[in-house]
Amino acid sequence: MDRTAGKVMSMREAVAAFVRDGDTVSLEGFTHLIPTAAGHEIIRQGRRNLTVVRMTADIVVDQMLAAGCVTRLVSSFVGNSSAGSLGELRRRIEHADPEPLEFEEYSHYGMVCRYLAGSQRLPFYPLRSYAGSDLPSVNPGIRKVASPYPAADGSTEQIYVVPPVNPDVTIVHAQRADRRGNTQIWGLTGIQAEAVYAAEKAVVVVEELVADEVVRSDPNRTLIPAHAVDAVVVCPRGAHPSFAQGYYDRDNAFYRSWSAISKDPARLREWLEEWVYGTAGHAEYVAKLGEEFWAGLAVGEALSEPVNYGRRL
Amino acid sequence: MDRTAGKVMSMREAVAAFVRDGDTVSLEGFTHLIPTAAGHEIIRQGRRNLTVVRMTADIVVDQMLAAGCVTRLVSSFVGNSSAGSLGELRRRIEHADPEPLEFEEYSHYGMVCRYLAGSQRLPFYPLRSYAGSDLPSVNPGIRKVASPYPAADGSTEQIYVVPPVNPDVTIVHAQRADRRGNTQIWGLTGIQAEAVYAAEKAVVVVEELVADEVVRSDPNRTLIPAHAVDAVVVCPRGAHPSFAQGYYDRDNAFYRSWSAISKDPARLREWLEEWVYGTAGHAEYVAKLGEEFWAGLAVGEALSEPVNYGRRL
Amino acid sequence: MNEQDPETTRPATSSELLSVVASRELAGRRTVFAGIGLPTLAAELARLTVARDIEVVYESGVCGAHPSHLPETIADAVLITGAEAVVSMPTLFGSVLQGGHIDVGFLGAAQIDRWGSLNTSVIGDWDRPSVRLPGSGGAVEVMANAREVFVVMRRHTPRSFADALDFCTTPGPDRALADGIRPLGVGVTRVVTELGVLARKGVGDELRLVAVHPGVTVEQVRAATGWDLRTAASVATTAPPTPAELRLLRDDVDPDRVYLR
Amino acid sequence: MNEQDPETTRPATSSELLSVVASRELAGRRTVFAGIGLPTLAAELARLTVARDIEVVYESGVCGAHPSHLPETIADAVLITGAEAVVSMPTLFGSVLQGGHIDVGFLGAAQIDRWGSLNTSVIGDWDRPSVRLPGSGGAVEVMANAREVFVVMRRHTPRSFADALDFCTTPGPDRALADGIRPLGVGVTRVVTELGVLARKGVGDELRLVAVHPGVTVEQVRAATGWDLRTAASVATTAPPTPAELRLLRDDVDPDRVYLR
Repeated sequence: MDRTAGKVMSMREAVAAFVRDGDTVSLEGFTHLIPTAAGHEIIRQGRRNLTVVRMTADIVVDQMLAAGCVTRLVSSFVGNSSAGSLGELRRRIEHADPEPLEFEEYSHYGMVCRYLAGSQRLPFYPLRSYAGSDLPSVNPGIRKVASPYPAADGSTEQIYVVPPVNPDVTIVHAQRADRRGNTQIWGLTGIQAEAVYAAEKAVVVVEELVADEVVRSDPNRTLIPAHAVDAVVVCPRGAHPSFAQGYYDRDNAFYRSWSAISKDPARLREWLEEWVYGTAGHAEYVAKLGEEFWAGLAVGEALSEPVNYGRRL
Repeated sequence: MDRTAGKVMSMREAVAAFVRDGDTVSLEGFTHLIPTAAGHEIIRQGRRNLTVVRMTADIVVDQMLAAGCVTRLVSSFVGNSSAGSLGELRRRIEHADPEPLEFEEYSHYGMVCRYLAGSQRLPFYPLRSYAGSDLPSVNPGIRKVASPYPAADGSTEQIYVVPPVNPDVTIVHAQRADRRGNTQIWGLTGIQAEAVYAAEKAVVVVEELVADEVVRSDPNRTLIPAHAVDAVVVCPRGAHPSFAQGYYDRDNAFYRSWSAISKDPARLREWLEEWVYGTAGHAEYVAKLGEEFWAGLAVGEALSEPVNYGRRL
Repeated sequence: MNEQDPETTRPATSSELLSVVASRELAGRRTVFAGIGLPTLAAELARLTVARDIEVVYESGVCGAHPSHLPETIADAVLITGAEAVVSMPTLFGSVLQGGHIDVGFLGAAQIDRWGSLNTSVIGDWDRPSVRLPGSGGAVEVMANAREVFVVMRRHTPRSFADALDFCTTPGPDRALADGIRPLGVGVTRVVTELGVLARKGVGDELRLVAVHPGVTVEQVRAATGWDLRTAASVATTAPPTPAELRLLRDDVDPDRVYLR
Repeated sequence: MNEQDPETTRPATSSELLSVVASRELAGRRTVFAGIGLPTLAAELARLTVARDIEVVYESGVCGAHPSHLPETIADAVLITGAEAVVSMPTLFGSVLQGGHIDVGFLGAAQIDRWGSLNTSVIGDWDRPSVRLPGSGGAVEVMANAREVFVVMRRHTPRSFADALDFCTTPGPDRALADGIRPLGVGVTRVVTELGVLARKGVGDELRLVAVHPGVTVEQVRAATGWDLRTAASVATTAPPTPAELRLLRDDVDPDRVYLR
């Protein structure tokens, strides 16, 4: 069986093949490597009734909400980083405007543990969070288990647990992959590997498709091995307005502008029309931003010192 | 507070300071980077009544057993890799000769999960192993927990769990660290990071102490951050007869010879006299093996391609 | 900029005062879990003054940050390049934080109560809130696992220092114990506000006023607090930022005045 | 060495036959979890014949191995250099194996029973065994989580093909179900021995003889088995290694005859 057959595809093909109406879709990337271009393609293709799972529900989630793709959100932080509010999300939750949003609220480590349970095919994952919190009272997914090992004082110890999450599809952005899907990420690596392993299907969007030899020169850098990946999409600058370590910096100005854009539904609609519906795909979005713009996000060089893996003589 | 103060020390100092009679000592390294030199120094300093925790109890454990350091062993594989038997271990278990050995038997993932629970301060860790095995009948540490989430068919799902292990001290070998203890490992990374995090104290033995800048040029390679490390010992070739990826190869001939050496208690005693008690430390052991010997284990170059971490312009 | 520059001789702003006061509290600590904003300023200033080799840990996975520029987020690229270690989220939350390696965690909140429990989820009812806030992030975990927690609050009002939280996102240890679970740390020990400093020793203890900033009275602070705020036997007056502290903060830590608004 | 070399024209040894037979079973598989020894030979030969792009995974953490030399251990340095991925032990056992990504796992054993349960712990009583064996390693996990398991046994004797195991280290799914837990895979589906091939479909099914090697009779295999071995409706005779298979095995896979003893 050829493990490379048909894995490399366009974003349009990948979203068409792997994201269906009603799916549970995980989009991960903790500030770094946010799969924005994939979110935009989901909007273009008009997916509906999605459950979106994302630790830090930020701009791309607000955009997907505004485009009417999402009925349910599972998250541990719903805010525009440290730069302001998510207008559409707040309207949906505070006023059910234009419709309610089902919201499942966790803490960050609760989400991490849900992905760990999902990736390891466990029925639950224990964590030392939530004792005394109101979160379990609004989230029936957060439960308690008694340890079968007595505590030091002989008592029975209780610990909170969270259930696994197994998305229908996980989409992550990464710096590079080979044609088989061996994916290398550096800088902040977040929860991407676990989110991929937890999913039925996984799409990896990369800045660069590289030769097998590049990946194989540093196998420890491969955080997502080929066997976990169903599609590889080459999409340079697909993480904008977030950043890709060593490729381009974060567009902080856009983050700061989002509060005002998203506060006004008409303005948000215009933004989607111009930048998502009005572009055929991410290459057009990138071109529309212009070379001068991208020059402003360019980064210099800080190369890792190579290590020797050795070769038998 | 100066995080570097006094962390870099000799093997003699580190073992004297951090390994006490009666301690639970974890020595990890899965075939790769086995902390042999540390085991030898524990033998030289005559530690007694140790509980040794090691997934693959192999030659260094057989040597520590023969030297009378160990009363209890916690392991998931007690064999000389694929190269033969451990004579002393078999005498201890099969014939209580010269004295019994308490033995706690797990599977590999059972041990991994014990370290995960230990490092994450969890009362237990669930895993999909042991159903139908005789291991729980001889190991009361392996228990069951009921999931608080009903299975798909509405039934209550049972899952096996293992308890945390929290060694008094964990000793691991690594390729390099900086003076603060930020430790970089490549090639097989095994369970070293979790074993360190699970321990009260941690000693990292390295092939090389490197400048802060070397470590900081590739922060993703730091698998054990400074805050988890109490001592850094520089001990080149301290993993022999195992290997250090990119530094020296495995001494397969020695592995093959160990069956015959360890089968005969007198011969095993002679080996310890000559190579452990008869050497003041690992530098002498290395010198005694000779330059020609080490040339036979030399490896060639296979450098990782550098990645760009980027620099703000 | 040099010492003669008017920038470095004008009096401290409220942000500067908060940053300086928080930075001093880091003396003698080995690890600090810093959030973005004033906690970042405090941690970076401490690295230049009272805690020169402190390991600054960020929720994003950075351990031992040595940023070339002041980070704008907890995941800023400048925190990664040149860091001592960058770890995955399971390692950061599981081994580093839950494993017990953080001496001091910094948190902020929309509301805090006298026991140091925090609300960052909603104003109003959770089901249909009047304001939806970001939620926990990692705050639940920082509170449960850091040895102690410092809170920095720009605004000191009866609504933010609440007699009863609208929602308890992040419980202090007193609430955790009532739920039958003992957390690792003692919860909030210091709250630095625009008016002064509140302190709390640990389980069973409530926040008390221990210092007021220059020009602020005890009564002002009590009036701005939503519960009957106790005061320490003797309430100190905060020592104002020294010229050296201000110079470092303004010239080296945040020369672009990203947070020093 | 070339085709005329006597090395490549002499008949297959037992090790070679076992390796070739096992390699053929890998046709169409995407991932194989290989142990050291004959499973390594089988996996590497399959990469040159029936499963050219199969991902070979090793217990040590190597995924997609492309070794320059035949590995002497599952952690041999030559497996790491040039591999597609090298992952930590928690990832290997947790996400890769328990996560359900292994199509075929290879295992060996001192004893196997008719249901494909294995003993690698002790001969005799566990408390004071006559022979202490290495134990599980990752065998418990491979059996519970790989879609199916192939077993290679050099020795086919009534003691090793046991009516009752001295100790069940690694249970097949029938035993797991009796303990109330359903494993992911179907357990052992193929056992390749020096005498022939036994097969089993899944839960509730016991191992049956499906093929004998050239020159071996059904009765010989039954006599060498510790239980009343059932046979398939028609027992095939193993197709002997082709010259091409033997040439690849001898010249390319194991030229130093590390395992081809």
